[in-house]
Amino acid sequence: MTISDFLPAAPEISLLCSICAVLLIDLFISDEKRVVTFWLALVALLLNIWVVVVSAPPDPTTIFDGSYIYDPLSQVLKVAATAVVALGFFYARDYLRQVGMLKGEFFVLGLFGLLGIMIMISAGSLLTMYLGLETLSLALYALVAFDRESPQAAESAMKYFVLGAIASGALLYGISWIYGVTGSLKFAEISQSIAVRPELNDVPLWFGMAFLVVGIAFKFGAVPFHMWLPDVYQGARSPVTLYIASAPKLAALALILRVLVDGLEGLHGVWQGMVMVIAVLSLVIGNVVAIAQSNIKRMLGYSAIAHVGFILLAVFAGSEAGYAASLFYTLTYVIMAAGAFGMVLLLSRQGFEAEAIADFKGLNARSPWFALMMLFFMFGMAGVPPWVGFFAKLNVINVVLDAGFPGLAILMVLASVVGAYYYLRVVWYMYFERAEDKSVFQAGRDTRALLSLNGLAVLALGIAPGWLLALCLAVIG
Amino acid sequence: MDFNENLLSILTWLPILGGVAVLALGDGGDAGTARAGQMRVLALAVSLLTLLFSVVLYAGFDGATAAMQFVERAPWIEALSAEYYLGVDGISAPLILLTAFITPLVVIAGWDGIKSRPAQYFAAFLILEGLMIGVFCALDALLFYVFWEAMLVPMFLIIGVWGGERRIYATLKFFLYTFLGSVLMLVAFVYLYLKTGDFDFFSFMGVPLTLTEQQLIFIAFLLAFAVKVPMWPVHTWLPDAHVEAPTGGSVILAAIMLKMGGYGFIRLSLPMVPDGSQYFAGLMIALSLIAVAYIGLVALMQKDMKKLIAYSSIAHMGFVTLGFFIIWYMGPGSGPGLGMTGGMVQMVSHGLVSGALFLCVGVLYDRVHSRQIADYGGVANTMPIFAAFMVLFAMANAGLPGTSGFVGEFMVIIASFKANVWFAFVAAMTLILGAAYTLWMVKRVIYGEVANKHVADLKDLTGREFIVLGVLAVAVLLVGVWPAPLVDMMSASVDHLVEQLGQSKLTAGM
Amino acid sequence: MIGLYHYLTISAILFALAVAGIFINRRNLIVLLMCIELVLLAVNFNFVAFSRYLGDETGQAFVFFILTVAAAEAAIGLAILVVLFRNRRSINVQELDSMKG
Amino acid sequence: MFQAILFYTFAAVLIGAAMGVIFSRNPVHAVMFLVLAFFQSSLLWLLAEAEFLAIVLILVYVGAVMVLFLFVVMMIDINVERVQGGLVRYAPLGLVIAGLMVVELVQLIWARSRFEVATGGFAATPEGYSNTEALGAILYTEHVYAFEIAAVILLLAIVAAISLTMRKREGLKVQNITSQVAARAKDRVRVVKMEAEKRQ
Amino acid sequence: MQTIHLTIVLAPLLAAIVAGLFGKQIGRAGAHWLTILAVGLSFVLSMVVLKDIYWDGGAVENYSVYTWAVSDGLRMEVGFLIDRLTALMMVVVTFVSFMVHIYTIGYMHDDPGYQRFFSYISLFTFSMLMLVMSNNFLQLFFGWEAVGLVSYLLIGFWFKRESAIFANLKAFLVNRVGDFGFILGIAAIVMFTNSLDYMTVFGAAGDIARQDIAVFGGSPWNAMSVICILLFIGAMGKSAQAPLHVWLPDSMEGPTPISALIHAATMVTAGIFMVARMSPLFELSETALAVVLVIGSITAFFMGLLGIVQNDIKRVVAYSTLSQLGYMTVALGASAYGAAIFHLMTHAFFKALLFLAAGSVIIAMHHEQDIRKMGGIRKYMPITYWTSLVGSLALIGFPGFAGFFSKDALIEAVRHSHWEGQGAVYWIAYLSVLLGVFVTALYSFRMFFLVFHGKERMDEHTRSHIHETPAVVTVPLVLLAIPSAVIGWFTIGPVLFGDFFGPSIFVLPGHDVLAELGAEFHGSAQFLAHSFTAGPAFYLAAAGVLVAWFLYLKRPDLPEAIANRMSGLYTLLDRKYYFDELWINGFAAGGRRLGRFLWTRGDELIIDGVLVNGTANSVGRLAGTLRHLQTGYLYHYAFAMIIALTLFLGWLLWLQ
Repeated sequence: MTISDFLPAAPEISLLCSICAVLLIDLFISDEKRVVTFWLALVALLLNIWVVVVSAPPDPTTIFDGSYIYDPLSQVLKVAATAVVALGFFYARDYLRQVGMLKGEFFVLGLFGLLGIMIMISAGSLLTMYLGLETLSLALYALVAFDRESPQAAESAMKYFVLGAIASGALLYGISWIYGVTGSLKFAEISQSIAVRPELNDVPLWFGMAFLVVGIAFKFGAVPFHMWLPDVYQGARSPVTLYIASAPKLAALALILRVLVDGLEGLHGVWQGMVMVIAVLSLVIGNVVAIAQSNIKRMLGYSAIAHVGFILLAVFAGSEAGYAASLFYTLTYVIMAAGAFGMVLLLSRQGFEAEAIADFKGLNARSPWFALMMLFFMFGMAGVPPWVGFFAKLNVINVVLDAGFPGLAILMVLASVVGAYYYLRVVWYMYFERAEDKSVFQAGRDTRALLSLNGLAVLALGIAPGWLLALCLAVIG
Repeated sequence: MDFNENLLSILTWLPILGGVAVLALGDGGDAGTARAGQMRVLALAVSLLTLLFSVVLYAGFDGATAAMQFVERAPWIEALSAEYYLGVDGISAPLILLTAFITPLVVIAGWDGIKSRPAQYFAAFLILEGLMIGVFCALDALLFYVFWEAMLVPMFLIIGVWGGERRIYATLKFFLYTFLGSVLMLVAFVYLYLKTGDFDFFSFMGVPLTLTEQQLIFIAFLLAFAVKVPMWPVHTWLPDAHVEAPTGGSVILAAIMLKMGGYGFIRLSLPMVPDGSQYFAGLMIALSLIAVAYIGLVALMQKDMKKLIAYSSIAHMGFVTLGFFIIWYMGPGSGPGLGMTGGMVQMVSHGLVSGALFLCVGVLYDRVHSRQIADYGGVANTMPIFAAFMVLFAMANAGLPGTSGFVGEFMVIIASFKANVWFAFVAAMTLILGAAYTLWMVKRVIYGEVANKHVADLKDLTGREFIVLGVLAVAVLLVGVWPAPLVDMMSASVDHLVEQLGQSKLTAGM
Repeated sequence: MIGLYHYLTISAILFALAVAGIFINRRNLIVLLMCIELVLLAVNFNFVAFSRYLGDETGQAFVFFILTVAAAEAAIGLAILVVLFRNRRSINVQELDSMKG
Repeated sequence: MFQAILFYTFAAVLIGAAMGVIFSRNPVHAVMFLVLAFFQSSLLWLLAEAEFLAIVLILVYVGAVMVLFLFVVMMIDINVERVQGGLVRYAPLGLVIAGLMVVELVQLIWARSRFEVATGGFAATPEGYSNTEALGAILYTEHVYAFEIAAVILLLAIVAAISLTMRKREGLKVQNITSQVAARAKDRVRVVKMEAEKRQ
Repeated sequence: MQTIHLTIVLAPLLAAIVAGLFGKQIGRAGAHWLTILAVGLSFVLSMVVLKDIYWDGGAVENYSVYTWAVSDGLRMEVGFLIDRLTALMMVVVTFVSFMVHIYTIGYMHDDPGYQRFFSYISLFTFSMLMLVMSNNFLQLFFGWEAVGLVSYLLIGFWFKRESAIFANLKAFLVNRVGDFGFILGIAAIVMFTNSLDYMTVFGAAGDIARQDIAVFGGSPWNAMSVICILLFIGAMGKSAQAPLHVWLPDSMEGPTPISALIHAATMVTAGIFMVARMSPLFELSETALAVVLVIGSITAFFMGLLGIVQNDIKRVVAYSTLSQLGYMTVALGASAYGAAIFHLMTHAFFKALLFLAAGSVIIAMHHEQDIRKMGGIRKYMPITYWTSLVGSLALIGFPGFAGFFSKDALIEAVRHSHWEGQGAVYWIAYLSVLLGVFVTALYSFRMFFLVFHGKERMDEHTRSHIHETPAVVTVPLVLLAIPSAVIGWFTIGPVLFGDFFGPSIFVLPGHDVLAELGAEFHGSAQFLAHSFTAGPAFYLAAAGVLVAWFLYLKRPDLPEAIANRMSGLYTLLDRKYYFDELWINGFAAGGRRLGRFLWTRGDELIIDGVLVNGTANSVGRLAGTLRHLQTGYLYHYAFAMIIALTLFLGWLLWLQ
């Protein structure tokens, strides 16, 4: 083993180094200059993207005895995750400064979370997957509780922690059974032994798989393992919610693709049923309950549950096109979610959290441009063309129909009609109601530009979704 | 210059880009600023330019062929084999002309009636125009769907931002209703896509399908188009939307958006699932006739002018669907194209007439701020010119020969008699009901003694209003007196369609 | 003889007891954290048993990592608990319902 | 046979201790039960010849983690009386579910899984086998990546725990060395010249 | 010739457009000069056409002006068919219209809507000409509806008057009921012939008559009967046949020249004209002819009766018009199309005269229309008096006057129309027309006496101002009185018995009563003499006049006594057989009630309330319910997870 053997893992290695650097430098920065930490973190992220791109070997490879996988999928997911984390940091910066919470820990924990995400994305064995998951989860628990003065934050962190620990417990229990039955933790070997020894496709393995599905569903926030999600979205400070709502979804996608597809593809017929039940419940409960919400973070939380339903249905279809559809959906959803929470952050300031949907009232009068951007995000999420959310849903409908489930396709579209209502409500508040709040935004010019870019991307990707779709198909295939 | 290569793209994107430009340049918040004035002019210029290009389209249009003209084709989403595929034939071209014709009028009509955020208002209409033209041009199902749905957004905002008291209820109802209708169409599209491998309309038309498939696809299409038309019993969004929408919104809604449903039937339902259409033709005819009779009666009782016209629109659109679906009840060689032509002419005519009527109501509303019939009376005393226009359009709405309103109704009634005496019997009731509700409204609004102070204070039409109504009046009369140019545009395509419908698509062995 | 199945059974019982403990306990958050430790213990039993059954040390290595992570998890969990207690002066599970619906 | 007796004894105590954790009203007792459960587990693992882990469990886990628990329990002064109740009402349902899960798992283990179980329990370890050595061997080779990640997790835990709990307490008196050293006389002493008071 | 035709049609149209759009610019005088010149031109050219086709033996012209539209084999054209029937109608229409134009100058002198009025009547002339000159059903329908529109506009000319705008709405809607049948008739024709062209359709008439059409399930009806009855429903609306007559009396709300032009002389005769034009079709359906006959006779007799109890001068004339239209219809039903057209022509003159005379009285009485408030104005208005007398005599068919020839010929035709299988229908028709003569004389002279003779019942102020109307009023009266008096004498021979219409009217040999009569016809004088012996008509008319004289001049107290004695009958007549109640309270109110029901129950309650908002609300309620699953309690969250896990495991273990 030489150092060049580690090259595919260069992103993780370099990111860890960056984290340590940020952690150390942050110690010597006074509170007034804390924004330097932000820039450092940003540099770390940009560096990470660069490393991900340049360190990529020409072909898919595995290192560390198969614990680490490099493939095009991982590259795409890593770039995307890093980019949205950067986006989140950017949106968070002005908010944190205004509320006096601009601390190094936020960025450090965020970077740790990203590291966990990247580990999960490249995980080649259940062990690495678990450790990556824990890295991410622990960072998230801490981030949720990041505002130490907030009882709500602490409460939601506690809920998240306890339920998350149960989910990891279930996941581990499942891993143990899969290990016991197949004798291995590596996806490639698991898949291999199921193929070679068909008699393994039996209840013990199914049980292991069922526990794994619970863990995955929890991470995604799919019904009925979703209960933490609205509370955490609401309880955490908005930058943290943004963080939770975006990049970890990519990790969850990696989790499901690596575990259920790379590892347990042979059990497709079995997990399909479970995934379907979870997906359908998510779709229905998420969309319906979101209607009753008045807190926008909570509403977006339920909406996230509904979107997860779509993602899971794409996976459920079980074809390559289906996995590509889930990848496309997740990527685009993450962009939109980041933007939507970015808007929440933009509206908030010292002493005022723009958490109620009603806080968006009359935004068009205050800032037509950002009202338009929010409109993009909302219609995008609602799946109205020409915004990209439509194509994401279209792909899912496509693969589900192709798999021979017209009933599910119809359920999906009906659910999106129900869902359209609450997105429309935001638009209606922005455009049709009179403004109660007339204050000007305090976010920096760069943040605003980025947010605008984010909104325009949602539109542009919708007008020309072809390349992204092709990319998704390519990296899955 | 020769634009024919990209004419349809120009027609589609010019207004959209114009709208974006207007939106981007902004208005400084209200109608009073110089910037707002410039935006108005810009919006008008863009819409007139679009009209100009539509004239180019008309000039270059070849009515003798049923083939698609001005075709543009480029790859769009290769992974889904979706294409940027535009083209027009005799079915879509008149509707494009109608759209391009109505929009400048709407812009003029909203000239200074819109006090808040005029730039956004005009931008919304321009974008809407482009999207609507896009719907009529698109020959790729996915592209069609994108335009189809995207259209809802500006209309949602138009009603919601510039609408009346209950605008939020109305606009949400409008959006969700139509959204619900169209998503199932999307499922049908995807289903057909999986069968054919691309989203080309012509592939959809060519693919063999079993009867069950056709029935299900028909139902999916039906929901989309029936809501849009709207057909009874999914019509209730329309009166609400119309009542609350600002004048321009009502005009566009009635004049063009409703036509989308009819267009959908004729472009998609009939040729793609002919056997399914045949299976459901009886139902469709029944619903159309209910629209004529039931809605006609309901319209009679309306107290709100816009609501009355809205209901009248539903009844008139009943003729469109009736004209399309009686074909299955007509014997061979009995000229089935007549009903279809009638339905299509009715679409164009209704676009002109209902648009004009909504503009008339808008003229009154701008002055008195009421749409209630009871708040008026004797308007002819103070606004004689307006009254003349209103009576003219009312007569057109009642289907008086010599106006455009007659042409389609006449053809459809004639054709439906061939199909079944009773179809024609119920359809012809519109002669009575249409006249009853329209003229009763005219009687209560236009005629009589000056009813109150508001009416006494009315000022007659301004020059701008006069131009708008005058242009429409000319169009209404022109189509009524000489519909041949319009009918000739359609005839080749209609013949082709009728021929297409004669061939079952059922797979062999079924 | 005592073998794989017995260990698996103990693990199963522990797992079930632990999860039962989590949702029937509505008093003290710390007990919930302890229940989680029990869950992990149950998992460890499985790994040890399978590892021995398979004659493969990977399972035991996994247990090693689980113990590490569990320690980290406990640290963070307890830290959150402390934050919560400072904010609310209570760690009663039944009082954690400020967000719902 | 002797092994079986030991196994069942330890197992029984283990289960009992676990129930104690769940049902005891006083959190301190619960911690103690948990410690007991770990001890029993350790013994059971020893029976299964997983010596290294058995030792680690006691040394690291009981020694560090459980003490941490105890510490927190003691630190947070909880009124035991106030947090009682509610247990009885939901316990039956909870136990039914838990029972169902046990039934499922036990049926899986005993009836549906098809492990080739030697009647003599676990296969005997080869001659000269060192559990610790074997573990060490794979830990630093095959699982080196995981090992590194575990290290990261510990670092993360440190950062997180500190950031969550460390705070500057108001009124806490600490020396600020830098400022003490940097102090200048003119900052501290002000020489004022006062006018003499006029006579009344 | 085609240029002439176009000029005839377009001159009034252009005048109407100019007067309508630029009324302000051209001023009052400009408006009336322009329109009068245009209509005068049309009149002169119509005479040229008539001369050409009758005296100079010009050919029948049938050509298309432009193609309106073509769809799937159905050609829809706009074109002219100029034959003798058309030419005669053109002359009548343009002449009466011309007179009315002139008369209007005086009648509308002070009206602020002067230009508008001229525009309307010119437009009417155009529409009516389009109707009569049409060579196809499409254009026929266009003219049909266009005259209806102008009628609507003119009845409601004084749009401030509630009664006027009610009347015009009513007129339009009742006409629409007729049009409903009419358009179905056209549709039926297209169904069988796939053509709208008269000649094509007439050529295919024999084929149609042999076909059946299934209207009610299994019982097929003869196609031609269905077509003709449907077309006749249209005629009933336009020509105000019972029960679609209700609009005509109310239409008197319009200015009097309109009553003369539209509601007496021209538009209302469109139905008669149409049936005559369609004679090749009607001839082939005896069922249809019987229907025509019965409807006509009912109208002729019963509407006349109503004239007796009316007190509004114009309404009396209006009911008289109804009755006379009934006569014409009866003639149609008896296949005596020529007689119908002949009566139409004479009626146009004398009824226009009567209306204009009534208008003259009204002007003089300062727009008082109640004949009970008139009387003895003979001495103030000699010209009006004498012309009225001519008109009345013509109306009652006093021997020698125009009406005599046409009505007597008509009655004779009915009497001879006793062909096979008509039984009761024949007798109903014949008795109606005979008794109608008496009734006509009674109401005509009742009015005449009440207005011009007897006590002066107007108030002092009015009386002091009564004087003869100006020349623009009286000149048309005189000009109309001349033909009213004499035109019958000259024209009965050629028009009725001289094969004037030639091929434009088709009569089956077995139905040709006029030919039968023609065999006995030896000049007008002989016809005149013959009337005293041929039937009771003359004596009935004389009796009518006498009774009127007795009741209203000799014993003016009697009518009231009779009314009191026979109050039931009187009320029935006074309320016009309750037809208004039937239409307004029955159909119109019923329609509105049904509309309200469908709206509030169907649309608002069921569709919107239950289905649309109901669904939305249920989703909302569901959301409200489901959100309570999210209790906020950690243990419930965990519980959900564990239960789901357990269920999955159970499913895998036991069900998979």
